[in-house]
Amino acid sequence: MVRGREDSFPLPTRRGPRRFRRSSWEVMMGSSWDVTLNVLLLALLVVTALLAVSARDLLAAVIVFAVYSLIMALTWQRLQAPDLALTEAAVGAGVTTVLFVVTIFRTRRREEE
Amino acid sequence: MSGVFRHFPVLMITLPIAGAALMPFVSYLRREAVPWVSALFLAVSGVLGLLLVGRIPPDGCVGYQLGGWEPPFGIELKVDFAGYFLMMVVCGISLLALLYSRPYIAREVRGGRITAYYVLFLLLSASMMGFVVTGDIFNLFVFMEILALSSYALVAVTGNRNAVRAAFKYLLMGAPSSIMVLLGIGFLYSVTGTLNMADLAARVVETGYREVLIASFAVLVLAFMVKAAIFPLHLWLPDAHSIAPSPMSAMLSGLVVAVSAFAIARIAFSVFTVHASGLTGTTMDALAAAGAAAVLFGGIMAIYQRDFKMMIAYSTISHMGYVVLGFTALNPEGLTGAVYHVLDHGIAKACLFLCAGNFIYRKGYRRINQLRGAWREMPWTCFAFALAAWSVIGLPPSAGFISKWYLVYGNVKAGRVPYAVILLIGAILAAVYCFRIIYYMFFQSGEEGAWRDQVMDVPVGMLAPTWILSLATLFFGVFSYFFLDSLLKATAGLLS
Amino acid sequence: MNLWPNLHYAVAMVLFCIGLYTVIMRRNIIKKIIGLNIMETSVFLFLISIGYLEGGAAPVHGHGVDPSRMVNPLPQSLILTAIVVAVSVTALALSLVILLYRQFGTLDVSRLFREEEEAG
Amino acid sequence: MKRLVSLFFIGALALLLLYVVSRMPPMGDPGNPTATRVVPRYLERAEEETHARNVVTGIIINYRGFDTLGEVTVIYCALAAVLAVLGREKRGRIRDYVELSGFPSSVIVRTMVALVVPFILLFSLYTILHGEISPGGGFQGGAVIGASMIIFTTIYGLHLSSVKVSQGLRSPLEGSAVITFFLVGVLGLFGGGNFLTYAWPKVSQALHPALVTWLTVLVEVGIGLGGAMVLVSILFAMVREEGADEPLA
Repeated sequence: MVRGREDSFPLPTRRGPRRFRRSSWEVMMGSSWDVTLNVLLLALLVVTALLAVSARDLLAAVIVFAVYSLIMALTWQRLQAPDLALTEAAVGAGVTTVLFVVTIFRTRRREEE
Repeated sequence: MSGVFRHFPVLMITLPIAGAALMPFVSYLRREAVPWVSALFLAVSGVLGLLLVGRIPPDGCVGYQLGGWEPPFGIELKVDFAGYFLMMVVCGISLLALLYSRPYIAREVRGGRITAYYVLFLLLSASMMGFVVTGDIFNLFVFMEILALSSYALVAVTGNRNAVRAAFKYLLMGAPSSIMVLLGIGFLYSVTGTLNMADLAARVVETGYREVLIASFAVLVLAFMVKAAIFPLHLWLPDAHSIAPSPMSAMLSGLVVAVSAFAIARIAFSVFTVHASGLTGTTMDALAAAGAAAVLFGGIMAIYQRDFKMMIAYSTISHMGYVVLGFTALNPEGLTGAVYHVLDHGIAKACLFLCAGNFIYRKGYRRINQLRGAWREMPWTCFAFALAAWSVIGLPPSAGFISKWYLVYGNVKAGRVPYAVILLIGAILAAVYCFRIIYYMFFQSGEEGAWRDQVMDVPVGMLAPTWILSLATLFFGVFSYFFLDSLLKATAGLLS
Repeated sequence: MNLWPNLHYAVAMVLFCIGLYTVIMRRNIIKKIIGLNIMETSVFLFLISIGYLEGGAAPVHGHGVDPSRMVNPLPQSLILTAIVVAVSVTALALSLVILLYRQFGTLDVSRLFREEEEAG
Repeated sequence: MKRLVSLFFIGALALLLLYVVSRMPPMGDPGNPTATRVVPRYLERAEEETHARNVVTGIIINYRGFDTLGEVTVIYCALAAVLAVLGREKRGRIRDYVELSGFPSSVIVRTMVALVVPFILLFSLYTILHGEISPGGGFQGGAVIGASMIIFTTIYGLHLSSVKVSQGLRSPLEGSAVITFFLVGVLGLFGGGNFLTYAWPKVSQALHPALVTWLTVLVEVGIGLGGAMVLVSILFAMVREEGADEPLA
């Protein structure tokens, strides 16, 4: 296996900036499909965060938070961080959520007035 | 530093951690041995540290590459004289507080949790030692988190409802500030591409991105201000420090906040350096103003307290203001004063809290009024209290005098006369709240039956750590010239 | 102020502020801890985005990818540590919540601290 | 009113942060400081220096191993903290405790969980052992084990799962991550290098790849086991029945 710098790939992009200031689309990602997906994921993140924060039913808030964690894991996968996506899916959406749920069962489910 | 000695700093940090991991086994074999084995691990750390005396050059530092990777790639410990000095302070005070815990904690903490108490105690001391010598900014964050987690839990360890509430308040302020530290590290990393402090210091001046660097410094300082309880962000401190079990209060008040204040200095001088004063200037000015406000606010609030642990806690807020005013003067004298103040504040505050613990242990008293005439029954504790209070006020020949002298001198030299005046006012406030207690203890007679006529002080196991600390305030005052030369050289190195 | 190229950073900052708002303003303590977690993950997102390389691949050798086209592995390893820290803090915070509820019977911050003033 | 003031402050903070972010180097640009400093060495030489194809694992275990020692200490510390606050579930008295699964689980769910959990465990084992080659590693795998045990507990209740993963099994293993790491670190000293050196200078060069690989795997297994056990113990401490061990007032 050759791991030289100039092999096989047409765009090593070591000297980058020129390529970068071209257009907004390309600044984000390669193709418009990728951009749409990224923007969608980021928008979903903000939406789920707001929902998790504003729900008055704590259990609902926690479940929405688990969804938020999963979307976060997806976003990280798209940022080429598979280790973290795996960890976040197990820890953020799994362990943390269960700890929250256990706490809610031990305390109360609704917010007080 | 050559040969086997170069490994000692890392062993000093990791031995207590390994000890903490072994503690469940010790507890399983023999529960009574847990305090002694914990003390043994800390003592071994301390001995390793003592063997390093004279091997750390005052001007410069000893780097230790973990895993053998050269600095920007691996993690490096940078043991300079100031860091080594603080490490020894942490180790010494922790050991004394740990020994003090054995009789004290059995009363407040229920059986099965005593092992957890010692595990957390060891982790707390180890993390502080790592915190002051690490040369990598992310490693600083990791140690800060161990420190934070163990302190939250140790505040709550008694399970008393006020304690749990105080711990939760502490966590609610501490955890966001930890996240802010990470955010600051993120900003810093994004424009420099490195995490090693020495490498960062070089990169910060040459890379552009002014706004990002300013934001990074501001965020880091703000976050550590919460940890160090500098005035407007001190809200968690009085509750947490007064409600925690007394040996823990001694650790939290004497070391944890002081070490966090030192971290601000580390970031200002080892990461951003004086060459980047264009970036750090405004933040440092704001920090100095907050420190001055803290000196006055803490002092005044301490005068109004009725609970003596609360009073000592407010006094800590005031003294963190001293430390901040010291290193924001940006000269070796001020910085030396700050480092020396961390030492003498740590010793004196730990001693005061242990004395408070003695009163609580023997009589269950927490109110200042109840101390009238304490002298008759508990003379040893009262004397230790008076000696430590002497240092808190900053009267010669105590260590407090030396550090305050340098703090005032540094501020005058930097042309900050108003701040120097505030430091002196802070000393007067300290005199007011300390002499009140001393007056009550020695020159008043309390209510009928509050104190017995015969001497019945606490057991030697508790009295000895208290007295060692109170004598240490004198020792570090009288023999300060041993340390000051090296410290001045070390701080001048940091500031050049 | 062109945020488009740094959209990930911007979203991370927005999430950070949402979390901070929750921690400071919501009175329910479980909500506060959810806010804390949102703050944490937002900073993680920020750091991972810093390490991103346009068109880069995951930093795993052996798939014939050129090292210069891999994303930055350093923030990823930092965040892995930070995730562990985050779950530790959450676990401790939730244990404190359980104990607080057992002792005070409320999850509302204003009630917790009102009682404190009464106790003096 | 107070609400408005804080909203104003947080809004101002958000604008400030957004401004700072807009002044940062563009994301994904190969000319960024982050892409040109320190990292190229990791990417180009990690495989030969750490013998891990997954560079993230190489950095975690090897280049920045001390951080990871801190990481396992943090999670051990979290366990000690939770136990200091809540106390451990009582051994032998577990039968007295009320089942806390709360929601009645149907036969379908129970069967599914019984079927799926072994496979999750297998997957986590793969994640731990394969961490140096593919994405994954000690803590990731440990977290997956922890998560699977947690699923099992929520469906089958505390009693059964505390029989499967008994306290006698967990408590010696909780500190295993810290102890393994410390021992590997000290072995580095005896091998003639610094703390946490894997490629011992005293051992001949030819043996280094095998040595480093095995030490890495050892550390990974330690982290995985320790992490998993700590997570399970934390969960058990939190779900245990209250009142059994009231704290002193």
